[in-house]
Amino acid sequence: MFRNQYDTDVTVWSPQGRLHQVEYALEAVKQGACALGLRSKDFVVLAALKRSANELSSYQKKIFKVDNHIGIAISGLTADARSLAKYMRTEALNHKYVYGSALQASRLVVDVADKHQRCTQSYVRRPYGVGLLIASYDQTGPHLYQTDPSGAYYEYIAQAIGSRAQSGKTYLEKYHAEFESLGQDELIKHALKALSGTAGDKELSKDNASVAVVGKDHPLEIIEGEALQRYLDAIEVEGDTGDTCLDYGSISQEVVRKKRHGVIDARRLRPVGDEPRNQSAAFQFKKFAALAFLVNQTGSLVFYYLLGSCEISLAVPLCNSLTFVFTAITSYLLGERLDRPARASLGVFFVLVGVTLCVVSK
Amino acid sequence: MPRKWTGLNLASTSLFFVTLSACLLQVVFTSNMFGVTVKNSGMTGTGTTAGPTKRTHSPMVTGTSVLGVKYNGGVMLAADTLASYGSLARFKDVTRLNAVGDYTILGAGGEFSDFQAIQEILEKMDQEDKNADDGFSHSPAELFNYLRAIFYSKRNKFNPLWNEVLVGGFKDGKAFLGHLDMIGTAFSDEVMATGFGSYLALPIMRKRWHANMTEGEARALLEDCMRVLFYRWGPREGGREGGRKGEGGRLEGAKQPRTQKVELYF
Amino acid sequence: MAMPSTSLEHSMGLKPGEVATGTTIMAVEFDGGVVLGADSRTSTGTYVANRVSDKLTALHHHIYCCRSGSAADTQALADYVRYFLASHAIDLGRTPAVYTAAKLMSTLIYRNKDNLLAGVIIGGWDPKDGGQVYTVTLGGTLQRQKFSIGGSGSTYIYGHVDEAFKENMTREECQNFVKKAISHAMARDGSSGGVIRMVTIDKSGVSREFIPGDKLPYGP
Amino acid sequence: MSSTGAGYDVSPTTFSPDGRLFQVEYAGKAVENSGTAIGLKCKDGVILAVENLMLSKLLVSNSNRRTYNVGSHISIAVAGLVSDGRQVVNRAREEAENYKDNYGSDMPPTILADRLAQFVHYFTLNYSLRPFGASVLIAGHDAFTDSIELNVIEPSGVAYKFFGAALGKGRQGAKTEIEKLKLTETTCDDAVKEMAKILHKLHDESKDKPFELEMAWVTAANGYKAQRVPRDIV
Repeated sequence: MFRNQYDTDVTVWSPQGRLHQVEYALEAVKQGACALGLRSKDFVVLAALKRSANELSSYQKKIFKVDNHIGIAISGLTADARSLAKYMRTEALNHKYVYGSALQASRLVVDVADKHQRCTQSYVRRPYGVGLLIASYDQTGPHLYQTDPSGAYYEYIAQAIGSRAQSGKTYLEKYHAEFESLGQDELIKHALKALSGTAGDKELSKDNASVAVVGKDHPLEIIEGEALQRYLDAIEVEGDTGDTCLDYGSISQEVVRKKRHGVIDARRLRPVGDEPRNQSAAFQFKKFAALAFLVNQTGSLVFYYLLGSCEISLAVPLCNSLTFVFTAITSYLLGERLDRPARASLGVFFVLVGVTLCVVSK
Repeated sequence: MPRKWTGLNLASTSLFFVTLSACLLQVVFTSNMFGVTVKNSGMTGTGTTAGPTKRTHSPMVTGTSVLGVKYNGGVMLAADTLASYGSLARFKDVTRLNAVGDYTILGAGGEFSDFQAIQEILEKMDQEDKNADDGFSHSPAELFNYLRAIFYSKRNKFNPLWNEVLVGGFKDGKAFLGHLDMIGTAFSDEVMATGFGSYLALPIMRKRWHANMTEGEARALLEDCMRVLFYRWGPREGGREGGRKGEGGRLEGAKQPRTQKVELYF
Repeated sequence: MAMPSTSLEHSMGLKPGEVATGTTIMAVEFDGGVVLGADSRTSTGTYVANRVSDKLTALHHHIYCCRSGSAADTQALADYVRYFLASHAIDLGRTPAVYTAAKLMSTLIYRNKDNLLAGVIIGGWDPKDGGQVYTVTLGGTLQRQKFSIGGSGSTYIYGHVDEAFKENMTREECQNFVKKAISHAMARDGSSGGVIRMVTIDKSGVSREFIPGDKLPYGP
Repeated sequence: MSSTGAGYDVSPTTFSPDGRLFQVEYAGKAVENSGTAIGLKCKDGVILAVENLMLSKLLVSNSNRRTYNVGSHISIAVAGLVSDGRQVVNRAREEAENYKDNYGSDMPPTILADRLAQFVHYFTLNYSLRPFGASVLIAGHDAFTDSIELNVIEPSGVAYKFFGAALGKGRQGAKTEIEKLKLTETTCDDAVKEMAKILHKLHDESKDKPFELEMAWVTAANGYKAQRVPRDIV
């Protein structure tokens, strides 16, 4: 009936020194819809996926306001989260009365974590079945904390919890280095992109997604419904910028896309002196994009020409290897920077040598 | 906020304090054994029956003036070192200015034991900040507001902290100066004074204060005010040579708060 | 003790029959130790209830206190502090600091100030800070002093002690200073009198001295 | 008797026929599985060092702490479940505050260890509670006797005094290394380096997650104030 004899009570240690009931409570967190958060030097953003019990019901709330400077996103048992949110609100309000200022999230988080822990050490209670992501902007800057039913807490640059959180974490880990300097709109877009990976077969929509942002001179704002639509539109056209395009077709798409959203993505271009990167950057971008487009199309032309003029056993390997060369040049023109430019150049060189050898030998 | 585990009481002693308080409340003493009566005329309690619990009391050991001034880049406080027992100069070398944490100086007139209790409360708060070790400690304004809440709740229980307090501080480039009385009234201003100082020194301070005061000007102003208090306030602490000890507290820039005994000669 | 209440009692705010230690007490630090002294009069109104009372009470091996105010209150307080110190010494496995005794006393008085009439001077010796004198006043103010005087008689001798006190006296100088000051207070204060009791505490331990009423340095 | 308790091991209030309290022993297992924590009492102070495993590269560095200040002169390091350890630390802070309120001076670390041991022990006595899955190292200074102390409290509620102690996964290796040091002659400045070396040596790069070194000390040089060892030294 039970998995083992040590897993029915919170207060029972297993021979391995584990607390099964607490681990099961952690499992409840993983069952909840995904919630994630990330921060820059000025802002913290929370995003969560909302579920509805059935088509006729509303979506379950996932983000709660605690105070003007603190918000939480939850995963797990919503009822548990609500009672914790109430506790946190009371603490924040009480602090405001006593000290006349906003409560430091670092102190609140420890209290909440201790509250979690105490439930794991008494027979009469059960652990909270909820994990919290706590976002705050207070006197020590932006913070993102995570608590879990065991009473542990951590401070993160970015983190995702809940079902399919791994997908969100992977995305956040990939981009976390660039979060530091981002503004709120960029952060929100990153949040939504990370969240879309956790939605599974569902599409992210203004109804099932929820976002909150708090930051410098920016009280907590929960963005839902219509207000969220423009961010969803923006990420739809952007797609996941994380994938590198390897075939000519997708490079063309990339070029078109970058043309459309030139201004937004100008940041990723090569720096153009010290000039402000608005109009001139857009102009520069157009120039490079046109060139890239041209180079790209040249590749296609070479492909067609070779197919027509050579044996297929020569044409295909040549084209395939040249793909990498054209891709490298095009992406360079588009402003993408490689981690190891020397290696890429060396690779391009070898490909060219190989191609030359092939051509010469035939 | 802190919660106790069931079945465990904290240090056994606290239990005894409570027990003792309970025992003592059974009997109401109203007698004064001292030949010299130094209590305020407000309470000449002669009640011989145990009526309702009396919570109000009169101050016994008291200090009076504390002066405070904001200047460009800091706050300066001054107080004498006397704690009186009625009109008796009972303790002549006490410290009525106290640094709390890294940003704040507290100065108080009124009942000295209550001042000592306040110091303990604030030290605890500062220790909690230090324990947390999260890069945050309370600002002078927060500390002031905290004291205000304590004063106000005590007075609502008719058991006030019998003090008039100045809180001076400097944090994140901002100077703070606040005044608090025993019924929980809280004010903030550029120059402030407690006790006799609010009659004698405040008008002088208001007249001479300006927005860009240097540290030297602030110090000169406080010294002049202390001089007036020395001449015109009766139970002042006076040395034989006409010199007197005072105390100055200063906060500037990001430096640590400092209080020091200073010798002033008039 | 059931005496008819007199107008004097009422004027002092005493309850009928209340026993008070209208008193002269003092404690003085000297080089390496501390001397405590007290008169021996306990009054009920104008009647001397006890003419040889002992107002110097041990709180621990090396810590004593001088009591003034209500005899009942100060005895109870001393009992509590002695009990706390004894249990604390067991916890510590060593002798407690003099300051600890003073702090316990001041906390008790401060927290119960509405119901107590007690002014206490605590004197003692500990290996860390040597001889120390702490004053705990009526409201519970705690203050360390080089010397302290208290009780109704003390007001008559402030001038004398301010003049005569020297820092770092020898043991004998200090004892003579205490004897002389208290005998002067006893001579002028109607609520002080009888004999002088004195306790000297230093590294070597505690010694008591008794000065009979006819052997005072300044006689009645 | 087998190493598992055959029914005698599901409650802290049940003795096994051969007089063991299995639940307490199991709680000890949680400590044994945690990151290594070591404490050394040197000539001029006490140092605590812990190995903090970084579970994710998204964690803010140095945010995930296992050493705590308790009052101005005591530092506590936790081995085992950090959230359990935090309860002990909270209690320690309450005790220290209370002691100062009552007796007017800083709490001697030995007394604190005693009180905490009582507290931890209480959780092994009651059916409705469970023993702590954490041990704590207490480093502190007693101003009255001018002595430094290193105490360890185990989930059973026993307190020991140590010259050098090691808890957690790497305790065996650490103990061997610590025994090589001449503690009564070593200064804190040197010991800090030794401890860092020990923890790095014990850490298995290939098997374990990356870790951060966290240290706290109570030394003569800083006036016996409990402090985190500055990052540049660590």
